[in-house]
Amino acid sequence: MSQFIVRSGPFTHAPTSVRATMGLVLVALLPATAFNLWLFGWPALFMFLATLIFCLLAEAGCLILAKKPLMPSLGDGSVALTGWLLAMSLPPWAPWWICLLGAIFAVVLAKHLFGGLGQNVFNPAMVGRVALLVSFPLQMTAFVSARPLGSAAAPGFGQSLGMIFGHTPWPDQVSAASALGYVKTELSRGVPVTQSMHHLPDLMDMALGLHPGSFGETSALLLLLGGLLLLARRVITWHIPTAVMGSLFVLATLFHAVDPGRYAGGLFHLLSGATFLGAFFIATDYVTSPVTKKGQLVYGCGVGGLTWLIRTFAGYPEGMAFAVLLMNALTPIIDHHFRPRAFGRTPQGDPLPLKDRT
Amino acid sequence: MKLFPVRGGVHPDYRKERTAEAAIVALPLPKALYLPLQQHIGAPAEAVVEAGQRVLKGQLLALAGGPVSAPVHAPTSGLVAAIATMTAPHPSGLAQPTIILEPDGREEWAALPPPIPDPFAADPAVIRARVADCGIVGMGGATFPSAVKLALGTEHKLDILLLNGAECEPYLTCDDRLMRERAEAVLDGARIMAHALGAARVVVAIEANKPQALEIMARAAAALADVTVVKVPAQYPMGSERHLVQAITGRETPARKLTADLGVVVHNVATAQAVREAVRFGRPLLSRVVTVSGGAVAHPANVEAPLGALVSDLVDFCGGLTTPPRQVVNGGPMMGQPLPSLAVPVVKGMSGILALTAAETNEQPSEPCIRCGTCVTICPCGLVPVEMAAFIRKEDIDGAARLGVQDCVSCGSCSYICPAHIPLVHFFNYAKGRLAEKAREARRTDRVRQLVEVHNTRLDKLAAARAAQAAAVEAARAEAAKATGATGQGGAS
Amino acid sequence: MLIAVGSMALMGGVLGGVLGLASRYLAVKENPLEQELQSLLPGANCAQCGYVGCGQAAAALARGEAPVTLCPPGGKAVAERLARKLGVKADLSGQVDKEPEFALIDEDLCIGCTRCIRECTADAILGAPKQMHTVLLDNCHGCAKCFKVCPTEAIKMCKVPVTLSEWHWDSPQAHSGRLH
Amino acid sequence: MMPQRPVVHALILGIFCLVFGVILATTDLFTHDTIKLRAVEDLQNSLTLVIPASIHDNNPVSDAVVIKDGGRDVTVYRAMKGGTVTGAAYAIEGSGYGGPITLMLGVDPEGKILGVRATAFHETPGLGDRIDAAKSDWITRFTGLWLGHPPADKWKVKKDGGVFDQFAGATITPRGVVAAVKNGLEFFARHKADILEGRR
Amino acid sequence: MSSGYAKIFKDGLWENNGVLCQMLGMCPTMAMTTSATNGLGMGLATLFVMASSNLLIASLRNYITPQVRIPVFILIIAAMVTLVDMTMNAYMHELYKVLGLFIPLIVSNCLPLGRAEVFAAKEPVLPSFCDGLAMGLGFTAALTVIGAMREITGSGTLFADASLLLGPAFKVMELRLLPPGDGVLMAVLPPGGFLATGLLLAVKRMIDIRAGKPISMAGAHAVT
Amino acid sequence: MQNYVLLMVGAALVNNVVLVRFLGLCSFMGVTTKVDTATGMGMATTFVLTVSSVLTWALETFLLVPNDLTYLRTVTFILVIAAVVQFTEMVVKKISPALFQTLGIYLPLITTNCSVLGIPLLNVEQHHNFMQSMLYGFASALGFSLILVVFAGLRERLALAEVPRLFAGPPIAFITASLLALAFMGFSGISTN
Ligand SMILES: Cc1cc2nc3c(=O)[nH]c(=O)nc-3n(C[C@H](O)[C@H](O)[C@H](O)COP(=O)(O)O)c2cc1C
Ligand SMILES: Cc1cc2nc3c(=O)[nH]c(=O)nc-3n(C[C@H](O)[C@H](O)[C@H](O)COP(=O)(O)O)c2cc1C
Ligand SMILES: Cc1cc2nc3c(=O)[nH]c(=O)nc-3n(C[C@H](O)[C@H](O)[C@H](O)COP(=O)(O)O)c2cc1C
Ligand SMILES: Cc1cc2nc3c(=O)[nH]c(=O)nc-3n(C[C@H](O)[C@H](O)[C@H](O)CO)c2cc1C
Ligand code: SF4
Ligand code: SF4
Ligand code: SF4
Ligand code: SF4
Ligand code: FES
Repeated sequence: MSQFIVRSGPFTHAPTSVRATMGLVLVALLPATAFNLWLFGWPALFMFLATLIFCLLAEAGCLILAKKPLMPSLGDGSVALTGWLLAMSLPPWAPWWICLLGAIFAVVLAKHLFGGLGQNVFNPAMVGRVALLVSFPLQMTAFVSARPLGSAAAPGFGQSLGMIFGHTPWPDQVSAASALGYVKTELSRGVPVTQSMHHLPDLMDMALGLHPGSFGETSALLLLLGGLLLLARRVITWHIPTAVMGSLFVLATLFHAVDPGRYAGGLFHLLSGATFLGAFFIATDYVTSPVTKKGQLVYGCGVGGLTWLIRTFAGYPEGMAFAVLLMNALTPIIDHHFRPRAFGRTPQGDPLPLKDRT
Repeated sequence: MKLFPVRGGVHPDYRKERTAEAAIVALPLPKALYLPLQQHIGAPAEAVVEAGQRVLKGQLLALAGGPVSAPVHAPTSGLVAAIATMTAPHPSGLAQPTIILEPDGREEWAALPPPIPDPFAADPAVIRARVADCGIVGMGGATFPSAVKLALGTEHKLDILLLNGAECEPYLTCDDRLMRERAEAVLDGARIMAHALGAARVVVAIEANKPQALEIMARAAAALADVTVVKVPAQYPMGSERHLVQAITGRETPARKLTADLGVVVHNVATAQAVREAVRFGRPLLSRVVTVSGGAVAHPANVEAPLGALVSDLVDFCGGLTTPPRQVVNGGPMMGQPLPSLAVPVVKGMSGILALTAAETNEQPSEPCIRCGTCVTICPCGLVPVEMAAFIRKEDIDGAARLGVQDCVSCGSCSYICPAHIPLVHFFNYAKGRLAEKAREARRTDRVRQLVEVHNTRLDKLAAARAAQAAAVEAARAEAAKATGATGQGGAS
Repeated sequence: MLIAVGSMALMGGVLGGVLGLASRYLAVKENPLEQELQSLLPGANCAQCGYVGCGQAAAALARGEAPVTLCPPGGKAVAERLARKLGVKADLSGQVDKEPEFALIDEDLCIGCTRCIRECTADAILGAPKQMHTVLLDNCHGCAKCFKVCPTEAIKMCKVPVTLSEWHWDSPQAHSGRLH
Repeated sequence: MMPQRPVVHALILGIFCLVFGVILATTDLFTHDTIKLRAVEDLQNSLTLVIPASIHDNNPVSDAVVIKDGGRDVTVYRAMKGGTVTGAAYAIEGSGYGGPITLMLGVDPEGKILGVRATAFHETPGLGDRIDAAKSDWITRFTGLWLGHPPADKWKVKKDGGVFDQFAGATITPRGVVAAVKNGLEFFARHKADILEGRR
Repeated sequence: MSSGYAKIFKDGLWENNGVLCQMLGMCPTMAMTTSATNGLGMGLATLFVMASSNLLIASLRNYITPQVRIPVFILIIAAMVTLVDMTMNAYMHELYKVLGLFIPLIVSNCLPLGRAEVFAAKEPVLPSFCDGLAMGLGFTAALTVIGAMREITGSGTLFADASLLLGPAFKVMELRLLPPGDGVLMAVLPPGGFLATGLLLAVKRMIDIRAGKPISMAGAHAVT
Repeated sequence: MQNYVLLMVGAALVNNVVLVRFLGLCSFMGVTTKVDTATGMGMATTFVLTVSSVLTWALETFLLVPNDLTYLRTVTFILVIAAVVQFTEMVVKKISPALFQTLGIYLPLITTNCSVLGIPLLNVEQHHNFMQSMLYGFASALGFSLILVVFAGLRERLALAEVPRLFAGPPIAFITASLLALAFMGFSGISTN
């Protein structure tokens, strides 16, 4: 009794915790992760584990330097989630040093220099990915076509270990461009979108995840499944995912209708790249997104719109990570402008006028 | 009746089933009663009895200390053992003046004011005076002197007396039981208050999780044309005055205005019953129904306890504690206040005594805010708890005030829901306290400045007067000297 | 060459003239202290002090709202100059807020000399010559002037007690509730 | 402070401007020609990189012709030995990742490349800047090629189905350079007669 | 008085360093530090301009009215910069080809103007000259260090092309620390400039804390 | 028309003055502790940059180029800009104290901001005509204002965060700017011509 009397109420609390929230997100990521582990084989597993472990180590190191207790922060699942999402946004066969640098960018630079959990203004996993992409464009765009575990083409355990941690070269002919990258390259040499589309997996394969891309982003359907779980458990609300995908889809469809040779269609944009991963798991990061629902809608539309803009016009084929970071930067301003209206006050904060009662 | 949506709010685990079926039982008279002089918002009452004096049940012990204050009466007959300072049933644990009464067990009534025969024909002022004399304060928790609130009708045109039977706090069932067991009395009291206020209608709002109360009250109201019983959704904090008014009328009380400005006055059901006792029988407020509950209490119950009984008396009456509680709370778990110990008395606003176990409080060390935004979504006042707390954490109280921390009703929803277990309400209470302190300080400085000015002008005047006097004396002396000089010589002494 | 020099000189002359004219006909009265302070500031107008440029910084200094150590480009030297100008010590960190106090007269010791009454600027002391004095708590602002003049040390300065209605929760970060 | 008349400020600023105007103008007087000369030297230096000294005995800068191509004027510096044109050099522009890339292209009278150098560009260090001869020998691999070798439809980077290496992780820069060089050769082919005969 | 000059230099190099404490002249600090050599070159050019403009301003300060003070100071600085630009172009052409790009930008660098206002406009000639020198040296040092940080991590070299700036004798300074193509490209791109400066500020603060100095947080108080 | 739009997008986003061109960084660091200040500074800079782009275009076209005085470019540009800004400040201060409080107080800060010289010089380098110069100045300033406000928002949040002592204040501001620049790299490669 002595410990808590120094606190004012309430004296009952909902059975929620940071750990439970993060745990649910991890569970929601499981289906897509498992599928892609199968799809991309042993090297992907090593890459995934390496990223996760490096992130945990980086967190531990920072906590020690900051003289903070290790366990609550390491155990609450937030850094595991950062590492997990970082791994999901890396090429499936990225070498260990990419994982290490990514962990440092994400956990040290983007999170702990700002003071740790909850204090950061940019999404750590996306900072990790973008810093890597900008620094190592070559390695970060080296995707592989699917070679399911157990299939003849899949690299073996030892070979995979060598590929991720040593200098074992990749098997021949595995390197492939992502759908967005392919369309962009073709466009840059004058091949219209309508034509390059024929060389891409069909939409069903795209939805299932049978196409080259980052480790965790390919399977739209399984990501959707995880997203629905989060929605059902109220970890996230519909606002951000809907706004992200809606704005992306609407913009892409409109422009596609105007000039199909120049602009890819709405469905293609939804199913390629990190649209589902981003909409459900990344743009929704609590820490770096607005806290109000209206703000979240604006933020989501911004992410979707910028993703389309960057994919369509800028130098990089994929724009989700940049869009998320750009909107992260706008989040304080959005929060400032979309504060809810206080009870009994006008949106400007003055008391409501008293209506004449008759 | 059409209801209007209310924004935000939470659905805590209500745990009302533990006492919902426990009929109100009276507490046997304890060995001593401890009656604090401050059981209400406003100035403390002033004792009018002395140690050693014998008093009768219902006799005035302390007089209201100002226009916003309430008197205290003897809940039973007995001897005033002492007037001493004693720990208040207040989180501060500060001591305050308390009248200690040793009952003699004779329950001898003092001469009570006469009943008002037909309250509905009486002048509202008469009813108000009676309510004031009987020491009735709001029993919904705010303990604001009810007579002051009944005077609202003099300046406002009122339509509705809204009888607050929401009882949205978990655990508490005292209002529920009161409505089920004394429905007629409650409604009678409410109609008296409506008359005093000049309000044409009485609307009784009861949360949907109290079906029996709803049914019984509706039945009791069936014969009364001016009373409507309304089922409001169980959504914490539906019982909050402004939110209830919004749910019933659809109108939002402007900030810094009263619901009376919308033509509605809200009173608690227990207040209504107390008003009836005062008006119909001249009985002052001597006891109240308290829900004694919580996982650590052996036999939770609804106890009608004389004011001044010790919390430990009630707990013992309910079988004592089975385990050491994590927290003993005065009121409900959401808005209640922690009690410094069990050795504090029951006061007029104490609706519940909860001895909660750790499992019930689910209190956990706080973690960093993850900006999940839930607190923003659920805040029924449309505030941004996460940001206000951030400002307060950096001791920027004015920043928090700009975000509207003073609009916070301390409902506790945000702290309840926060996954990081941040004591948000505590932050806001602290900030509100600091702001009030600053305002007091500013008023004080102003007053001192005025005093000093008065003092200085007085001194100046004094000095001027003295100078004038001196000058006059001087002049007189010169005059006199001249006169003596003119007459030749001689001493004017 | 001629064009170069000529056009430069012309530009200079015109611009200088315009500025000169402006400074004469558009002059706005300014607080002389502000101007002096501004002349002590670097004039880099970098806004790192949190004010919009040195002019605003000087105004804030003059109002007493800004510490003399406000200016990073100016460094220690400017802080010292400002401190000298404003007559304050540069290091103000040691200052602590005094808790409010009030005077309490011990009636047993009071000899009714009325010295305290003469000192009190707030008329907070009641009493007449050779009679006991008491302090009106509401009026006393704790200046301790009376305390200093009392010949019998009958006056004590006491902390204002917290009342129930004035008490408030301490910050949850303070971790020091009044209770245990 | 003494109130001053506007004319004082005018005079002060005017005099300062006058003085510094004189100083700068004088400096310009002394340095103007030298600076011009240095610019020419720079040009010559870049020309020697794309036209071997052994094939000419003239100063190509002074034997320049201006060719009208489309709406543009292109200055072509001609290398001559014994009065016959042995080579020509001119600036061409391509577009890279970081903006325009300026190149100097030297060809022999048959349209065979004598040398190419990038003279101004804003490509990313470590990626696109490998077109700089100081960073890699990529740009020197153009030497000896002509429009038919490789065939016109193979004047592309490998990624686009051509014969030229792209840089790892940077395709845009080489693509731009290859296209620019090809354009440069086509320009020569169009205006070969004019250039060789010195018509403008 | 020697201690006075010692203080001027100590201020310029560390205590009140233009980049690390005053946070002025940030533009060249970001733009010209993709390599240590660039930083050094920009620093040296700025050093020259600052010393000479401080000298001129301090000697002429009594003839300048407040109304035209800023235009005159700017004029002096701009003239010095143009002078340097033209002279170097004509007579030190090789060096100019390396530095030429940076030189006009010195005018817009706010550090020279800052020093002109804070020091040269108020102090005698010789100290002003020393202040320009010291601040310039501090600026050069900061730019070189930031340049080195970015160059090492970004391109894996240190003082690449230093011989072009300083002469063939300095070829020995040119180091290669990582195999070509192994750098973290971000370091030489815009984000790297901010990052390196931020880290350097933190390092300076760490050293100051170790030395027991109070830490100053520019502008921090205004936000609370 | 499309050209002008591209020019403006390029100046505001792709080649953002602060994050890519590295101009005006001292103001960027100085005035961004509060959103209100940043907004005011942004508006004032927009005014000055537009005006100075036009003025220097005139200076270049009618004085420097015809008389072969381009070596005086830097001197004359900065002189005119400085004087005009100072003059504007005096005028605003006199005629409208309200306007002075919202805009005027920022004017002295602008003279020491290198974007007011940098943008006109870029105008010359890119051979902009009158309309292009004006739009380029205007759009660059808009980009500057955008970044200023966004960054001020971020810094207001950082002021409430528990940043480690070693990084609190300027260091974390630079690191935040670094991540902002990283995010802006997403726009790189948008072709603006
Ligand atoms: C004239 C008048 C003034 C009132 N002023 C206050 C007040 O200053 N503070 C207060 O808490 N309640 C005041 N009340 C009581 C409120 O109407 C309300 O009953 C009380 O705030 C408790 O409501 P709550 O528990 O929903 O907050 C006042 C009532 C009246 C009639
Ligand atoms: C969050 C909140 C919840 C409340 N819940 C109740 C409630 O359930 N029942 C109730 O009678 N009063 C409740 N109150 C108090 C009412 O606002 C109001 O003060 C009371 O109904 C007035 O009646 P009284 O003056 O008779 O006490 C609540 C107040 C707040 C701020
Ligand atoms: C920071 C950065 C700088 C770049 N610089 C260049 C460059 O200088 N030259 C270039 O061709 N591509 C550059 N790129 C673009 C890509 O590296 C790459 O060229 C583009 O994605 C297409 O190449 P690919 O077909 O080899 O994937 C750069 C990309 C980034 C992230
Ligand atoms: C719904 C949800 C989404 C999240 N998304 C991310 C993410 O995209 N990147 C990340 O680093 N952390 C993410 N986290 C974890 C956590 O918020 C993150 O570690 C903090 O940003 C670190 O301060 C997420 C957490 C939740 C609950
Ligand atoms: S509910 Fe708690 S964790 Fe969520 S935003 Fe509010 S304070 Fe932060
Ligand atoms: S901020 Fe106040 S009103 Fe809002 S939920 Fe929290 S306690 Fe309730
Ligand atoms: S920090 Fe100093 S130089 Fe910068 S504006 Fe403020 S007072 Fe002026
Ligand atoms: S302390 Fe000051 S105000 Fe108080 S009684 Fe003494 S003299 Fe008067
Ligand atoms: S150096 Fe550019 S604004 Fe200071």
